[in-house]
Amino acid sequence: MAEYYNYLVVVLLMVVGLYIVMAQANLVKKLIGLNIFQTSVFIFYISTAKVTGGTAPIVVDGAELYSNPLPQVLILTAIVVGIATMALALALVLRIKRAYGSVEEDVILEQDKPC
Amino acid sequence: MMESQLLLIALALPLLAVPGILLARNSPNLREAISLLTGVALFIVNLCLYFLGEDGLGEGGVVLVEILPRLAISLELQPLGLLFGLVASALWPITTLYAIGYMRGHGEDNQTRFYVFFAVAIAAVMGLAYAGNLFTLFVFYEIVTFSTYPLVTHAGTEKALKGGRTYLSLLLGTSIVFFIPAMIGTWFFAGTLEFQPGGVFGDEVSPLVLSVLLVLFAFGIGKAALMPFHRWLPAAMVAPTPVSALLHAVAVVKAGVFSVVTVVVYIFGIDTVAKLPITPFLVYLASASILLASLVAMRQDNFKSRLAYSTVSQLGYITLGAFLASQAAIAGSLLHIVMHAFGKITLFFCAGAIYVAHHKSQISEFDGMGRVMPVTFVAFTLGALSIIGLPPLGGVWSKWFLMMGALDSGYVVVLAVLSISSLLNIVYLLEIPARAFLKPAPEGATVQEARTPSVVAMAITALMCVALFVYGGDLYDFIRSARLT
Amino acid sequence: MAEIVTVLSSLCLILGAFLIFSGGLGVLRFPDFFTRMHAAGVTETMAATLIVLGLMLHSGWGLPLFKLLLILLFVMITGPTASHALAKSALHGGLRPLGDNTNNERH
Amino acid sequence: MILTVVAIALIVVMAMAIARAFLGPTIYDRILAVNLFGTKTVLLIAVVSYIFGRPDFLDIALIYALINFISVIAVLRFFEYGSDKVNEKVGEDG
Amino acid sequence: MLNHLAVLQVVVPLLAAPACLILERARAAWLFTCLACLLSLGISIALFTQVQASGPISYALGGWDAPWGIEYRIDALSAFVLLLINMVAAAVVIGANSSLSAELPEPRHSPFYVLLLLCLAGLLGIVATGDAFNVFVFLEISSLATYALVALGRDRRALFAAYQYLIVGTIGATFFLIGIGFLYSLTGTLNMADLAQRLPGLEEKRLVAAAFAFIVIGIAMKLALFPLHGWLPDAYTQAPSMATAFLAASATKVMLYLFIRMYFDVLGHDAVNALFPVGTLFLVLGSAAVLLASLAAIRQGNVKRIFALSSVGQIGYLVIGVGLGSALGLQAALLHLFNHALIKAALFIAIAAVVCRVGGSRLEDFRGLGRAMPWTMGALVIGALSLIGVPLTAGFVSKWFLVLAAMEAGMWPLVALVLLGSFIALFYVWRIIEVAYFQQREAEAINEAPLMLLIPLWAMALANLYFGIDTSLTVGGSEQAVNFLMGGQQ
Amino acid sequence: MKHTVSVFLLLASFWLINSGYYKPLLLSFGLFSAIFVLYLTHRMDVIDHESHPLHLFTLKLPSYYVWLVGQLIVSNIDVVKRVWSGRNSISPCTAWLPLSQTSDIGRVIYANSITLTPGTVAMDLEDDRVYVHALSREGLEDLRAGEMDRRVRNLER
Ligand code: NA
Ligand code: NA
Repeated sequence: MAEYYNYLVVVLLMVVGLYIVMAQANLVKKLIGLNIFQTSVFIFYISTAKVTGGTAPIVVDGAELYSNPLPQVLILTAIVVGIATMALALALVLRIKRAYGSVEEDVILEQDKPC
Repeated sequence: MMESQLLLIALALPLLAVPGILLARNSPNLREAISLLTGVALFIVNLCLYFLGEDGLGEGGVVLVEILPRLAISLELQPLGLLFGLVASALWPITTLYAIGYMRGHGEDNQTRFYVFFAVAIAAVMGLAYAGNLFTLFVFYEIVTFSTYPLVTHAGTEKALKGGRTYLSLLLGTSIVFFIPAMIGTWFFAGTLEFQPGGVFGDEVSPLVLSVLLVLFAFGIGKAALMPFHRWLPAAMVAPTPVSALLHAVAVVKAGVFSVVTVVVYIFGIDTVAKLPITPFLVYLASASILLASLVAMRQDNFKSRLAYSTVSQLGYITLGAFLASQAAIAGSLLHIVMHAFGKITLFFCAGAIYVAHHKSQISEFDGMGRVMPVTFVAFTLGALSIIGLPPLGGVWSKWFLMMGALDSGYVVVLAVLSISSLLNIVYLLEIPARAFLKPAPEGATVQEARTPSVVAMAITALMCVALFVYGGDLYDFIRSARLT
Repeated sequence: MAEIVTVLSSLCLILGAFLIFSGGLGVLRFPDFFTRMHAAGVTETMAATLIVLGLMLHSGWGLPLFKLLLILLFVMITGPTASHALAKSALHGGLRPLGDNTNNERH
Repeated sequence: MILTVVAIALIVVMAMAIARAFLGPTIYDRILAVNLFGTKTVLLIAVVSYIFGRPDFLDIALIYALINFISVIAVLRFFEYGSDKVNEKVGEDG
Repeated sequence: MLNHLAVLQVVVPLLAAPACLILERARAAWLFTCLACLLSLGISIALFTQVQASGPISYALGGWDAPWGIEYRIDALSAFVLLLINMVAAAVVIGANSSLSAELPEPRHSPFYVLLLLCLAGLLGIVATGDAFNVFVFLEISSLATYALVALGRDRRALFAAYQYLIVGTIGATFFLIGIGFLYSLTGTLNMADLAQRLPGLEEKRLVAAAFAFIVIGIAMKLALFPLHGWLPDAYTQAPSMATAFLAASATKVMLYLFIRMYFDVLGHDAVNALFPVGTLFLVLGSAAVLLASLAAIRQGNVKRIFALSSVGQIGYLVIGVGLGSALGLQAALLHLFNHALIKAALFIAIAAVVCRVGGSRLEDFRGLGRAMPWTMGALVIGALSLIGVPLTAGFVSKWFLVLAAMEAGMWPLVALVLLGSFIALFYVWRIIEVAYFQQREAEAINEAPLMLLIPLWAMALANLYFGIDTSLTVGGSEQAVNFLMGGQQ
Repeated sequence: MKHTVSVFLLLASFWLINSGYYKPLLLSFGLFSAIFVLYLTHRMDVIDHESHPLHLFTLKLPSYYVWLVGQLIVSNIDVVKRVWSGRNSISPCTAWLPLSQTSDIGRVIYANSITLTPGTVAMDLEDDRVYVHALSREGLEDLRAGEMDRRVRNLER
């Protein structure tokens, strides 16, 4: 069971993240949940990339065995994508706050209810 | 190769009239002249097809466009199509003539739109009549629906709109939900949609599948107004009379029943239908349609809605003939297409004339009108007798052969149905001339017929009913000569 | 000579670990925010220095030595600044330190 | 071996910081805890890089120290002016 | 130059986007974007003919051969979709200037074009690339551009619509990432062609099933497949009209392409169905989409929302086609993918024209437009008829194949459902036509839409008719794609 | 000009320590970035005696640092003792202490030195006084004695 603990962490974070996205009415907290959810996927990729006995995949003389660099590189891109999404989302939240005066989903929906 | 040219001309002619009508929209006489001339020319083209086609029946197909491999829009000369084409092309000019009197008398606005869509509808009817395969028939069947919708909602009032909504939802609805699966089912089980006397299905296709497809076709061809999908016909009463004439006699319903007969003859094959387990139920359905519609017609006080339900009933005759699936029955139903066309159009012309001349639309108001509009009511009587099926009017032939067909196929009960419905016809049709001639005329009433073009049109069609009695035999021989099996 | 260095390094590290732990304990046990700050201060100053020193001795001459120095320098400069900012913000936020007998007239 | 002990000590203290973050009655206790957690992470990364024998990880430790310091200052600035005032500031030049 | 076409297809719009940023003036940005889109269209035509002539094109990005480097594979399926996307993009961009001048303030035109180009680059990238992770990256590029496009809408509700779309879209894309992560951990490769070869050999089945589940759900969210369609109506209603026209006609289509690529090509639909009756699931969800979305569309008061919900319904048809799992079913799906793009492009550009003149897309805004804007409404009617599936329109061809495929699978209730869908479509379409042609307009006189909008509008309307009559390109193209996809398996 | 040179040297050393690769290409990158940062800082007009108090780098500074480290050790031990001993080991108190530095940099060094040594924190700073919180009264009194204040003041001169 010991060597599966990383998957437990991944699943835990994934579920926590999704729960926050669904349960939270505050738009910023939803984004925090989304970020946690994304992080869980990153951890999955990187933890599966680990080669027992392999060191970090940066070439250093004196080291023979490295962990698999590919997933780690992929996740670099995924992190960049995640940040871009988060930046756009926060920009939207800022404009929503200015337009509706609140970042609570129910308050926003209330204001848009067709009269 | 003459046929293919003629077929193309038959299709193109009415379409060519459309720009003509549009250009002449602010000089009504020229505009109506174009319609009339094109109508007459079209009739001549159909006549040429009739004489020329004596031997060439079945060849000379012309492919307009190929949508998918083995699925094309193509025209072909078939005896059934020719018959329908002749009737439609004959009645178009007559109806136009009548429309001139009616439209001007009644002061209808945007008449150009009426003549334009009328021409498009006729073109679609030509395409349908001379369709080379089921797909082409379906395409023009849909175009008839779309081109007649603006006519039904001509008045543009909320009532017209509501009528149009029922009209479209039922016609388009039945075609989408029943006709398309039937057609695609045929393509799936038979591999082709080309018309073949004796049917396209191989022996391996199970009767159950064929029965289902036949039922789908029966309900899918909504224009045949088989109950319970007949509601669109009375709903279309909102349209002005020339449109009702077009609907009931010239194009729409005729397209419906013609398609039913064509499907029975060229898709299933008469013998196949005769043996199908479902056929008896369809026969009883048609019979029910005949009787129920007649009963409802009797209770209608509004003249046009009575005629509408009468049409539903008469269409029942034709579909009944098709489902009886015997040579005589089919011949009978084809004959009835012709008889009913001329008979019913006369009745509608009279209805329109009475409405335009005296703004009377309820039958109870017709007491003593016979003296006021003698020609109209004489014509009406002739038309009514033809529909009832009494000599010396043409209608007798089609009733007669339908009864013979019923006997051949062993449906004795159908005989009863036909005779009862004839009695019912007498009740709800002859009531009108009875009121007009026997009841005392309103005092101070002078003879005041509708406008001459309308009266002339009425007279022609009434006389045609009589002529059809005389030439009924030749027409029957022509139909029997066509290879139907 | 090499043994002395490793002994010294281990000593520094152990001492650093102990200081870190005591600082942490202080942050948990002390009664109010301001007192806890002092406990935290321990971990950021003495303890950090000892651990970094230990690591320096452990790693010996070379580039990492300077990197460790840089880290230590940065922590030592930003530590107090952060604490000052935190304390000031707490005051502005209306937090009253225990034993605040100066009727502190904030203008 | 010693390095592992130090690492464990660091982790324990970080756990204490998280405890304080949960307990800490006031916001400022929580910020103190987070800042404490951050500075200890810097040390942890430094120690771990030597456990794995990869001194080039020290760059990560330095960067983490930078980020941690700036985040604490940013959070304090937010509380310093109160949440609505910040938006007004943003509102003006937004 | 010619052999670099595959990567140029993506690079051209990708580079054009930042370049367009420099051009502040709306007109200059518009002309530049038109040029970029036409160039991109040219490339897709060249690619299509090249694939027709000499089979699939493989292009190793940066010279790194597959499976290590990123390989761009343009096969019959991709070429078909690339052509469609570029056609739609060209039509939308040509009409964009006049539509935007009525909807967006001048300074927002240039960003609109930048986002459109980025979205186009993303979508083309998804179709062109042969590398699973590269698909994820392009998926996010196109999605981010789409969220921003939706947020450009005038009404404040556009902001919230964009936000919700972002949340759902990001979760979808991340699910997709998890899915390909599982596949990578199993096979050690991310190249889709390579994956297709390695997966069948594995005895480990559960992880493949889990991977596919994540991929399907992820794409379903992006595809707005019922019940995960919540975000689409708001996003399409609030976005600028031309953005909706582009998205409705391309974004969901590319997502379906991805769906097909994964289900048929990479994982092999037999293999997946052996693990889990996925086909039935698609049929059920597709049917639910067709019925419920179309019914919901009838009650809407805003025409954009009507056709947005109609899109959700039509996506149901696409998924039904895929769910049948037969060659005919797949071909029906591909055909409808193409035809539905044309339908929705025509409809939404028509709405853009109406919004351009009347200022709103509520049902009341359409009153009397039959007479006031005859050309716009004419095109809308053609699009509507094609949506219902009237013969001689592109929609009919898709219905023909879909019903035939359902019959071939012996699923008669499905046949009824497919046709019931278009019957329901008849109702919500006719509501609009009745308002436009039978109700009078009391408000001020409206003149016809500007010419630059009518040209692309009628190009799409006529395309609906052309591909309803001459089906050689669509049926031929889809047949080739199906043989490629199905051929590989049997 | 002095300050610019000191900034450049600081940046260069920072680059060299962190880089570890001394190939010509990389070194040129380093040079370029240092120059670019110099340009930026000049534009921001922050290079002056305040950001780079070179005038302090006299002999007195090391001796102050040595003393400060001593203080650091003492105060650390004091706080640790209080942490481990019983309940009432601490007597938190606050006070405004006078400060005698003349220049801002002097005041900052003094305040930072107070905060650096655990047990005392400079919570607020004004021209002539600093508000200090101390863990214990003794700590406060030690500070009040002014030893640190005196040492920082003569650093300034
Ligand atoms: Na102190
Ligand atoms: Na301190």
